[in-house]
Amino acid sequence: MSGRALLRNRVVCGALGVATLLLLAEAAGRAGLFGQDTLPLTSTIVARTVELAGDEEFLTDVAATMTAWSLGLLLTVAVTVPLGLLLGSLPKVEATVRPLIEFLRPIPSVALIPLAILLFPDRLDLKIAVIFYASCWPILINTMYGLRDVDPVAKETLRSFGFGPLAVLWRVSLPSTAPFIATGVRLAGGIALILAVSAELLAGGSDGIGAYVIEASSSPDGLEFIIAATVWAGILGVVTNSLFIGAERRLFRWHTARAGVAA
Amino acid sequence: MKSPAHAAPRSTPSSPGFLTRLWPILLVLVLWEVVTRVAANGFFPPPSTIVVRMREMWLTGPAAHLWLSDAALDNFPPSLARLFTGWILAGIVGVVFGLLLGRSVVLARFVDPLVHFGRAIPPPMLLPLLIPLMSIGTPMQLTTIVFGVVWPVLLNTVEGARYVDRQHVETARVFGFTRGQRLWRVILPSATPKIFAGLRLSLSLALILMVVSELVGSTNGIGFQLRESERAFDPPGLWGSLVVLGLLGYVLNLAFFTVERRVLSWHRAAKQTT
Amino acid sequence: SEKTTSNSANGLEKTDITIGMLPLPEVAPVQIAISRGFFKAEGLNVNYKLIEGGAAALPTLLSGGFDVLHSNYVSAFTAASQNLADLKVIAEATVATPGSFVLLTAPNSHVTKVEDLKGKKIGVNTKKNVATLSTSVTLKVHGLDVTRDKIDFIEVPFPNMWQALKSGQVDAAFLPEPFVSAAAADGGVKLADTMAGPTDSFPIAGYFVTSEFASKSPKTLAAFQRALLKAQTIAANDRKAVAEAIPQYTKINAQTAQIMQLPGFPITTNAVRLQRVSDLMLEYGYLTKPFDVNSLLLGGQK
Amino acid sequence: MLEISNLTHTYGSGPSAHTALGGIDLRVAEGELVCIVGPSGSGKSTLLRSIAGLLRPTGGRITLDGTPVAQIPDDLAVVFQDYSRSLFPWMSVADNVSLPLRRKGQSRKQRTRSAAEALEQVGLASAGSKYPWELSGGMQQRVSIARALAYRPSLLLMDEPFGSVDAQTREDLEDLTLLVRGLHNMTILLITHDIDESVYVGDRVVVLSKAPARVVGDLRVDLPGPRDQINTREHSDFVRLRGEVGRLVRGVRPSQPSAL
Amino acid sequence: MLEISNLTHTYGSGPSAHTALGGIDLRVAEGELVCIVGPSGSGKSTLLRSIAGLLRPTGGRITLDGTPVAQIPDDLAVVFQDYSRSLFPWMSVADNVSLPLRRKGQSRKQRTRSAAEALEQVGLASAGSKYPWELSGGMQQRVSIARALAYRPSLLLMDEPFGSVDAQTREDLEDLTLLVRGLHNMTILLITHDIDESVYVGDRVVVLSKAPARVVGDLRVDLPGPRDQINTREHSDFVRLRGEVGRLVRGVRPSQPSAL
Ligand SMILES: Nc1ncnc2c1ncn2[C@@H]1O[C@H](COP(=O)(O)OP(=O)(O)OP(=O)(O)O)[C@@H](O)[C@H]1O
Ligand SMILES: Nc1ncnc2c1ncn2[C@@H]1O[C@H](COP(=O)(O)OP(=O)(O)OP(=O)(O)O)[C@@H](O)[C@H]1O
Ligand SMILES: [Mg+2]
Ligand SMILES: [Mg+2]
Repeated sequence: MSGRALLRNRVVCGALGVATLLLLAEAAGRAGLFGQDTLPLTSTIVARTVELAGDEEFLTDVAATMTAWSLGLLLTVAVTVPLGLLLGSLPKVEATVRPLIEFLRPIPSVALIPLAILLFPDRLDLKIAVIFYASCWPILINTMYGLRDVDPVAKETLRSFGFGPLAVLWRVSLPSTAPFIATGVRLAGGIALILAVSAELLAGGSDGIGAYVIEASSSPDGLEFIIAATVWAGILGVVTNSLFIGAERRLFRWHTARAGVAA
Repeated sequence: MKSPAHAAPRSTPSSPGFLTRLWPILLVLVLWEVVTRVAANGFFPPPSTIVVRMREMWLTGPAAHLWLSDAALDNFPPSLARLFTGWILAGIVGVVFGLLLGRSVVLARFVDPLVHFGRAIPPPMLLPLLIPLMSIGTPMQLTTIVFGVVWPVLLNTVEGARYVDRQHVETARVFGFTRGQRLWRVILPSATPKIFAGLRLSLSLALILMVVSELVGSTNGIGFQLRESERAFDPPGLWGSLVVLGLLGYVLNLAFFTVERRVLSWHRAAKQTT
Repeated sequence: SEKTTSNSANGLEKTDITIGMLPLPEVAPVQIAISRGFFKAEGLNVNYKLIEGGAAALPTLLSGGFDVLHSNYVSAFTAASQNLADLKVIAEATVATPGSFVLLTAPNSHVTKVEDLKGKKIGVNTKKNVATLSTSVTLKVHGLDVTRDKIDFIEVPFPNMWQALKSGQVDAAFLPEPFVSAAAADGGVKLADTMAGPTDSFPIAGYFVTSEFASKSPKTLAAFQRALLKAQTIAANDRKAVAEAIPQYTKINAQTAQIMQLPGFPITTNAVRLQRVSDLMLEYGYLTKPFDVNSLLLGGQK
Repeated sequence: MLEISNLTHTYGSGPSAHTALGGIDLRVAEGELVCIVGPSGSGKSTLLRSIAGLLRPTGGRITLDGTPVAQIPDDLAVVFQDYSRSLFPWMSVADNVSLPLRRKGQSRKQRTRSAAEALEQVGLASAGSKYPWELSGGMQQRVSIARALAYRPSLLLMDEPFGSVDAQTREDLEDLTLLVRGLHNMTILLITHDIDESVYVGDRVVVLSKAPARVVGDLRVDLPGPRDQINTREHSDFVRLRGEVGRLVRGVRPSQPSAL
Repeated sequence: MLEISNLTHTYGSGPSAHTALGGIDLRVAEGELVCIVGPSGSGKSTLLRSIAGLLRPTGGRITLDGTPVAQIPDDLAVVFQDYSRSLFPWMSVADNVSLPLRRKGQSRKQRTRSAAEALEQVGLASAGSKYPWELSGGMQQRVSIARALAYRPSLLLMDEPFGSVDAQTREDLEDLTLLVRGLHNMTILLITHDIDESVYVGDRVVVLSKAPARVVGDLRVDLPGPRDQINTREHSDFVRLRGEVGRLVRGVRPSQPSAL
């Protein structure tokens, strides 16, 4: 492969980026830049991270977290996208419920977890509930903002052919907003992962990466394991994100083609 | 960016329509009161109890302090300072890097995995990394906030900067706009609607992260108080903090909304169908 | 834990029991009882779930997610005294032994005696629990008062505490075993044993159920208590058994488990001892009115 | 029958207000093809959008077959001046054309056939599977014409529909419009800047003044027989009418008595 | 001096590939105004975009004053066919026109004046403070012409620049283009569908074939003196040339020897 071809390969480039960061962190660690040698060396963490990949107990935990993640995100998308479309296309309704939305949005889901436990004794339900609560906002907001961006001429075209508001919504507003909704879903995906782990961590008594961290925190040398588990949370984030990106690229070719992507 | 003077907002927060729009909140309050009274669960106190507790906690001070109690004066200002500093920092970082990544495909290829890696790390789990790197207190809290809220701005800015109408980009190139002009005059304005969506999301997130950052290793703040109420098994106090967060979020969003309407008035008018 | 077989062999109301517990050495008897089949022998199928803190896990007990909860007394008494939770203590988990909960400083700290802590920051894992209470007591013994002398408690998770100490972000830290041994091995300096004087042999944590559970499933409860007591007795007398059990439910390695200072495993539930906790809580403002621990005891007044 | 009386429209309010329509009166009989010409920025598109119900005019009345136009009239098609933005980039060209036919209750097969036919008529037989952004400007314009014609509306509004195609194609499209109109008895309003075209295609030519627009001329085009690009354009009446329209547009003869 | 030799361009690849340019050869001298006519979808805009450096053609060479065009040439202005999307909706019309002038190192005052002057020249003196979306189609098109003319580029590319304005305005804009060209010695390539216009405005008319586009005609327009809408158009040479271009476009006389 020539240098140019290498530059065009996202995987190679991404790996190079990660490797650079790791090397820098290792060097900084060895040089003692991270204060009183309190932080495990990058190489130690990498070793732990690799070790975890073969740890059956941990893999079960990952599976538990990802189950909650996918169910939670699915529910969020299924409920929020239609809701966002509704609110975005009915300004009066939106104005009515906006105070409520704006009031609920900043209430930290982390603080709600102890209360949510009382309502959702089952851990999976609990995780799905807090995921929903936290990750519906990016989808909702992006859907509503995206709807405002729809070309009015496109909407008028369909209206003039006698299509009703619903058809316009379905055939023009939704497809033309879709790329932006997808960004919202991608954001929500990250948040959902965070909430799944946080719920496991704070509510305890569960399976998942968060539960693994609780166990690791029982030991003075648990820190390495905690960081390694955190790294895995990040890796899962990268993997899920690239799945989303792949899907978006396939679905929204028209979007890329019409835009002047990078000068 | 200039905003057209004649495209004034249709209804400002002070217009009478604003008050009438608050009825859903009243409705919810009444429902809440009824349901909690019927359920009679100590963890879910009725709003009336919460209000009394809130008064007791925060509004028992002297008139000279606007009746704010010491607890309020000790906890609210530092929280707000953290919130705004964190949000503004995150906004700047998000927009700057978003524009960079949005316009440079090669750079984006290198950094993408790192960005999404960072995005997936739960901010509470950052702690073990942050404690040795910086001192507990404001620097760590700011880092937590910035780290937690930068992503919506970053991702939306990338999106907005990457997908600028081809015709606009080509026009700018043909007329020999300098890099700076292209960025400042074309890409940024055309991305603003999306950037604003990101900023709006991150404003509420900043409030949340402010709380998260105050849960551990802090000595004051709304999150600190929330944690204290939680530890002391004081549900009305806990709910009081939640209500304050909600109110704060509501007010902040209102202010943000007003600014946004001004900045984006071109957008609204240009995309209006009659 | 949903499955209830009311007509099983021993007439147990419920055979599947879930216990929520912290991954601490003091719950080793639960692991012992499971490994050695004590619960099985009583017809019980016991599962444990690890929790992060007693306060945060209490709602799960109340909502039925757990049948039994391992919690520190300070948190449980606070909740019970406010009528937020109707609880019963079914067994004591641990009482403090000398050296198991220690105030620690970094190697070259300016703080060399407790008196130096005036205006300083002390790291604890959770506020308003046994850590802050016993530290306050210790401070008072040395003539300091938390409020008057502007001493701040700061929440830092145990695994991060040593980092926080070394980087000077807290001036002293409240640490339990095995964190004390690990820190000491790395040069940590013991400032004071928090479990001395007024807090000598201080009860730390117990096993709780809801009153509702206690009244509905008395036989199950009795069976559980019998099995646990058996394990508790072994733990109290056989250090090796405990050291073997610990690595099975924590990330503490076998080596550490063998050398660490073990907590005390009481085999009776002592109301007088528990009332001491309640009284100290009142004295230090954790409770607003006196709280009688008898209401928490099985068969005690409600 | 389309009746417009004293239609006025003002954009905005206050000092920046702009009156686009200054009182338009117009009657269009069923099956008639009326061409509208007038200076750029006079208010032609505004008029069209009012008739289409896309814009609520600030004054006056529009009735269609006796009922006032408040909503978008049924069985209407519009070719927008901004054709490129009126095509949906996420659909193929064929889908763009066949989408409105769903409203006509046509089966999928019928729709595909109608779309293919219409695309062929505008000379885009092979472009059906492409996306709008893969087409040239003129091709996009033709797609939007094909979409409107395939729909066979009873009222067709066209805003400079042939502005981006070459002379030859333009003539073909003019003839196509006449043909389809004849077959399906549509009422057509066509805005154009080409005076020859307005006379060639129209049954009537309506000339609007500068903003605020008023009708300054309304000429009946009485050309014989089926129109034909070569013979009609050489007809003496054609030459006369075209001169007349030209003079009206140029404002050589300002507001005529026929205006009101 | 602009030289294009054997320029080819194919969109896409594989079975759906489409060859738009099939080997174009063209030379344009400095200060010349060349009109390009050709059927819709032939590849005119593709050619223009290649010259502007916005598109990397798949084959052939374009040189400007001897140096190959790889980047966007300096001192270039383009009037895009899709004018409405080439104006920035977040800026007032005056700002849209004056923004490119920053590059010319003009002071703010100068820029404001140049923009106002150019807007006046295209008949939009009073529209400066409006936003593009408040203008009619023809007005938007004129804004984009004003922007290009105010810029005074040495190379000006115009893609159907007068397609959306009325006959009168169109003539005015044609004359304006000729005037500005004369004053500032620009080289202009102008794509048009109006054959009369191509002959009236151009020093040369280049006719392209259907896709894949080739040059099928290249006529020098030798009309006397300063051109004038009435006299020039009545000149016998004008009538002859216009007929000739017309025949070429209609393909009556297929590929001429002059083609290569
Ligand atoms: N982005 C693209 N992808 C694929 N094909 C394209 C693309 N752009 C143009 N084409 C094709 O290239 C051919 C020439 O297009 P071009 O826009 O150059 O035509 P044109 O001569 O400008 O036509 P018009 O007069 O209609 O504007 C057309 O057949 C068109 O379908
Ligand atoms: N959304 C709007 N807001 C404000 N003014 C507008 C708006 N749309 C159109 N106008 C104004 O109304 C007048 C008429 O516009 P219209 O689009 O109807 O003209 P037109 O006759 O179609 O012109 P053209 O032939 O150039 O398309 C113009 O002066 C224009 O500036
Ligand atoms: Mg118009
Ligand atoms: Mg073109």
